[in-house]
Amino acid sequence: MSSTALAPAPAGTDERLTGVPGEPLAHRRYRRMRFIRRFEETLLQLFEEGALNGTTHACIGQEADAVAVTEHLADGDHIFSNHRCHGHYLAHSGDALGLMAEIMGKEAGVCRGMGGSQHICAPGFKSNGVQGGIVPNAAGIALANQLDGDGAVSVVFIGDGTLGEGVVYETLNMAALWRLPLLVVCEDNRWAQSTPVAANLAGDMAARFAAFGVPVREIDSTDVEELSTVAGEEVAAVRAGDGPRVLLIHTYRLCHHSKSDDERPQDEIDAHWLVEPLVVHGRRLDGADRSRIDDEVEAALAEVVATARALP
Amino acid sequence: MSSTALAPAPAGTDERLTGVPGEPLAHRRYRRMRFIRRFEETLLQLFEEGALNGTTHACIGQEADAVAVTEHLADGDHIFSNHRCHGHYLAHSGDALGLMAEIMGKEAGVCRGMGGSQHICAPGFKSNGVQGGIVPNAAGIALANQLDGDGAVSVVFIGDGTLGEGVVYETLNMAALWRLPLLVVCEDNRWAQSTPVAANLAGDMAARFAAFGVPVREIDSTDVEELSTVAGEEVAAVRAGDGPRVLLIHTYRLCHHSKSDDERPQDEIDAHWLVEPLVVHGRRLDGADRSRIDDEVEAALAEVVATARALP
Amino acid sequence: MIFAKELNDTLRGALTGDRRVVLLGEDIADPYGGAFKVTRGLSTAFPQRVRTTPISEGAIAGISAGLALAGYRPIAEVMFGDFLTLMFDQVVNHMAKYQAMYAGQATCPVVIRAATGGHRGYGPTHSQSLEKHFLGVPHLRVVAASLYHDPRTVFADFLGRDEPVLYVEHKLLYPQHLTSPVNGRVGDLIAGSDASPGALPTIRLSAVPAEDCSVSVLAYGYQAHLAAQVIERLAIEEEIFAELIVPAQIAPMDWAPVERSVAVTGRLVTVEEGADGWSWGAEAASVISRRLFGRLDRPVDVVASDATVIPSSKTKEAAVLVGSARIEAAIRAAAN
Amino acid sequence: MIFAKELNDTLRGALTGDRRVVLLGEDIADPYGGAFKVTRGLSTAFPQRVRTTPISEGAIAGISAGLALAGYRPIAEVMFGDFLTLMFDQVVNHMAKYQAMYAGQATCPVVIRAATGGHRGYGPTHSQSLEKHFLGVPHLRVVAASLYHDPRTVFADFLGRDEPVLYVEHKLLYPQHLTSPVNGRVGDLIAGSDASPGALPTIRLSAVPAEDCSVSVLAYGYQAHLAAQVIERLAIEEEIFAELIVPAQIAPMDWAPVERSVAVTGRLVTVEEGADGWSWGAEAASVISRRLFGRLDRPVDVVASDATVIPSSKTKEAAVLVGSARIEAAIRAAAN
Ligand SMILES: Cc1ncc(C[n+]2csc(CCOP(=O)(O)OP(=O)(O)O)c2C)c(N)n1
Ligand SMILES: Cc1ncc(C[n+]2csc(CCOP(=O)(O)OP(=O)(O)O)c2C)c(N)n1
Ligand SMILES: [Mg+2]
Ligand SMILES: [Mg+2]
Repeated sequence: MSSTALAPAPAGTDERLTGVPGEPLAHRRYRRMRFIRRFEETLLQLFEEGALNGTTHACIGQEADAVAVTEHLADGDHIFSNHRCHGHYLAHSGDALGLMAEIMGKEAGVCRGMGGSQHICAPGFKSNGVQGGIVPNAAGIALANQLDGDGAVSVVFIGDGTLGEGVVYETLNMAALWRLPLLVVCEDNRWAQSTPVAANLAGDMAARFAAFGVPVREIDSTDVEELSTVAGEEVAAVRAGDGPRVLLIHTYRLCHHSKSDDERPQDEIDAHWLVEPLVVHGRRLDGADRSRIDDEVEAALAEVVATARALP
Repeated sequence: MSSTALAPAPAGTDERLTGVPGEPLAHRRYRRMRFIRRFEETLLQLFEEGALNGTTHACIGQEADAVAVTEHLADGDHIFSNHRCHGHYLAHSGDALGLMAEIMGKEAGVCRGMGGSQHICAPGFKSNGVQGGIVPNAAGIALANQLDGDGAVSVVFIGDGTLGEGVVYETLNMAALWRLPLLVVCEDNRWAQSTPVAANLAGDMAARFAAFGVPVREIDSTDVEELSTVAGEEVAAVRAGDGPRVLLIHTYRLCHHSKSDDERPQDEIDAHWLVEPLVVHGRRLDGADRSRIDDEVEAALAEVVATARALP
Repeated sequence: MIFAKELNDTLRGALTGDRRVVLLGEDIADPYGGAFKVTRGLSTAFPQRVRTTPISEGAIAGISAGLALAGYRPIAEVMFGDFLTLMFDQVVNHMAKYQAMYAGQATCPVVIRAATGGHRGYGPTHSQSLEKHFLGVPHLRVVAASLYHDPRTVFADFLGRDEPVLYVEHKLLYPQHLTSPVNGRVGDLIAGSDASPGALPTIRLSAVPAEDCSVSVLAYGYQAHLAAQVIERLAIEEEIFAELIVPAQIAPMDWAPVERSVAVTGRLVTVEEGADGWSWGAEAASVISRRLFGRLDRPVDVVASDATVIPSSKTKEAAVLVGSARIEAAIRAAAN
Repeated sequence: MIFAKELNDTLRGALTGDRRVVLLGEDIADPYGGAFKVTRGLSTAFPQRVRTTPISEGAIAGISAGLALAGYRPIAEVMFGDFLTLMFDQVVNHMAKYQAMYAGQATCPVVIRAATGGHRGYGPTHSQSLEKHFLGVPHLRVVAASLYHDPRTVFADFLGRDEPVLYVEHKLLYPQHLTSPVNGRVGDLIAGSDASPGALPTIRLSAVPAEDCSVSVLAYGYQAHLAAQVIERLAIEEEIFAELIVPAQIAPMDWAPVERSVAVTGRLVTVEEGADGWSWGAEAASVISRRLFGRLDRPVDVVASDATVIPSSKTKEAAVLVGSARIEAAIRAAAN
């Protein structure tokens, strides 16, 4: 574990969501994933109630990626995320109220309601809803880190479908040529909106990165512990100045793409519910701890929703 | 050799440039390469004299690629070329007068003076001066071929530097997914304008194509015979309907990038003059044949220039 | 039928009637049938010619251009018009150039369909009306979907001609009903149709005969629909009579119907959802101020959205984008 | 010094004075120093901060945006302005959006330098003035190089503010000498300078005092240089007196100096090399026709190039692009 793994959550966040001081790491990880899961489910429910407008992309099933990667980031590092950014943001900042208020379009939202679900900005974090373009943006931040010589890393999250965008390859090339401290986390959740990987992607996913001189670490897992180990090694390697790297995580999205659009085979979805991150990691906790944490998260989130709703 | 290799040149072209009936294939190839070489040198001279305006990119040193690939193309096939398109066009059509008149801005030019040196159109041939964008255009033509089911192939010529453009990868992916009859001929002449491959390209050139599921045939040669054999196999494979392929030719540009810009090491250039296509293949002809062909090309080209100059 | 279904039917007709028609776009295949369901059922009926693509806007446009050069009639869908930016090079430097640059030896009749516009809280990168940046690209036609133009007529025009076209479909039109003029009327409004020969019709709508109108309003797409509602209300409630002019093709423009209307009213308000500044209406103001110099009662008023990012928040978004209130205020001011 | 060298010197000064300045672009490194030699010597002096790039316009823009978000001051060179098309997404959906979309929590002050314009026979894809498509992008400034604006002042402004900027440099300016006003004159012309507080100056040039001019001419870049020559000639040979207004920033525009000039002359001709239709001058015509409604002697005349592909052939190119002859004809017509 890197020393940052247990860094305290930013001030103003709720320990019931981000981690209670002194609790075992396994508890903390479960809590954070549970937090993200319930945040997303709550959002979807609020949408159904008509309490929210616009659209949203939940990361249900992918919570472990966010928690595992952000554990290894430190002050000065930067995350660039995409349309499916809530988990990344919450794992990074713990700021449930800021994000909820943002999605509700409130003035107290992280971007005062300007950005909404997919255009978030906070210290060390940004997201944008245009596929691909964030990758060179993250590389630019990595170039700034390199020029500053401060050992900071720039992390960008993309999906499998985003491998369709040419600018991703332009950037891999330049990042490799210039040995930029950039970590690309590719969350291959097997689908891009309605399109399965096989219809979107020819050749070999990992080979694509390697061909541009960017080493790839590939892992097929929803286990936050496994993922954290690998992510820690990748972040450390990037931080050491050896140039860009890719962490390619094969995972699965359990919810629909945005609000109600899902035409995937039900049995495929069902099978993945059996190995989703909370199930896999939850086994490591005893039942009482799990329910206690679940309850704490629930209570904290209920307060967040109530507070956010009451905001002007 | 495919049966098209000795297809007669289009009507209206000069046999002294494109091939005299009955002459051995080795003579014909020498003649065609000599034609392209002298056409380019003549152009550069005309520029120096101030007889031409605009700019031009000569393909001196790369003539064998054009001659080798076009030998295997038939009616219905299509070539898309780039800024350095004269050799491809002349090998394809033999139309020295049309191209010369075009570059001179005359009404009798292939595009009536609209396109100039890098924007050429004639049956089965097109070029455009924006790096990269011609690759999807050629893939679209390949898709048309596929839908027509006529066994025609679409060939696109790009340079090593153009591997910087993202749309190239977007297209490789789609061409591979859809198994389009597309042959990408990548002429790696080691430089892109003033930039050596090493400063432009990370990772491995051939691996880039393979990673997108596109088989690559790699050859480091300026020998038109060797190139023709390989090109013939690649065109045949594409024509057979097995999807896109890449012919990656490592070669060298002997002239400056456009008109007078060359800052490359002189010894590097000198070394390549020793193995340029005319030298390599010329050895196969006896001296008398060579001089005869040289003289015929010279005379024919002189007529072309005189005719073109006199055009309105 | 709602407009999305009319469009679907139009595309089905085009695929059926013309084997050169090919549809490309992200997530357009069944069962999904496109983000706005416009292509639903089509990939099942025409699996070879309706192809879902990777997320590669540049190559979608570029492959479409190649198909068109080879004699096909590609129709490419852009999931959100905001991503037309990624096609800009192919539009400007490839498809719009080929015919003239090759001295007429090739044509490149690509149709790009883009779902545009805001008012849905989709935020800064999924709500824009970026078509103004494509106006004045030489040899590119820009056409806007409207409830007054049957898409069958519009697509027949596209397929019958050789130029590339950008066709913008405001998202809020999809669930609306097509209301092409019938017997000289659209609902309670009098409807006229002007067309220069060979051009798509320009629809004129007014509550009273055109001669009795005191303001001309030029609008397209969803904003035309809003303007028609405002005009109807103002006629009934306030006896303010305006004539609405709705072109299908917004660039290049056939100015004649606009000029004829403004020659009568002396007042022109243009309405568009795109951001203010170098917008569609600016050219209208430039042209009409010139053509009717000295004959206008007041300056042309260009109504466009605030020149800023479109917020996600519903209230903030409404404050930035043109909507009925701004249209009404502009018409009232013009009628004074 | 010729303009290319003045620019080179400006960039060197920026790199020296501000460690946040980073230059990116294709073939900009020594010994080549850029296609137009503007960056010659700079990569030798600042190897870490002057980086030649692969041929990847999208990523060049995108990496620049990231640098800017991180507090740097990237200056990206586009070898030919024609390829700005490939940066369009990064400009519109990334750099111009970030500050407002993030509610001011970030800024993205990228400077994009692009070599634009024709008259050199480079043909359809290497001769365009595509800046009109970037006008009216919310939160993007577009600034044009001119011989009357010292690039040092212009870049000081860029580096002192937080917005992204597109800076267009017409190729034909590179070999010309900078002629910033000195003691109220540029050569034989009287020169004035107007600037709203904090804005880049707008230069006014005329052969006689502004009060005695009968036509206002609004132009930028190389066309402003041509217009100045025409105005000087017309003054001497024909006693036609026009006032030339040359802004540095062409979008958003400070219209005040234009309005002031036209309030005197009652006549405005705008001149630009870009293609006609939804061009820079259209917005000028729209705004000035509104602001000076009823006070113009004639309609605003928008002079722009033919809305077609720019031919390679020298004679054909000259027939398509605006040049001195068209400028002269327009000023004569306006003065009548
Ligand atoms: C440039 C661009 N094109 C299209 C879209 C529409 N879109 C949003 S998400 C998405 C699918 C993305 O798939 P993937 O990258 O696999 O991420 P996932 O949604 O699976 O997390 C698409 C096509 C977009 N946002 N940006
Ligand atoms: C999109 C685009 N960017 C930049 C250029 C300018 N340019 C013309 S040729 C060239 C170098 C191309 O190198 P390569 O692909 O290796 O081809 P070569 O010139 O070596 O044949 C460049 C940068 C261009 N034409 N198009
Ligand atoms: Mg995915
Ligand atoms: Mg090369």
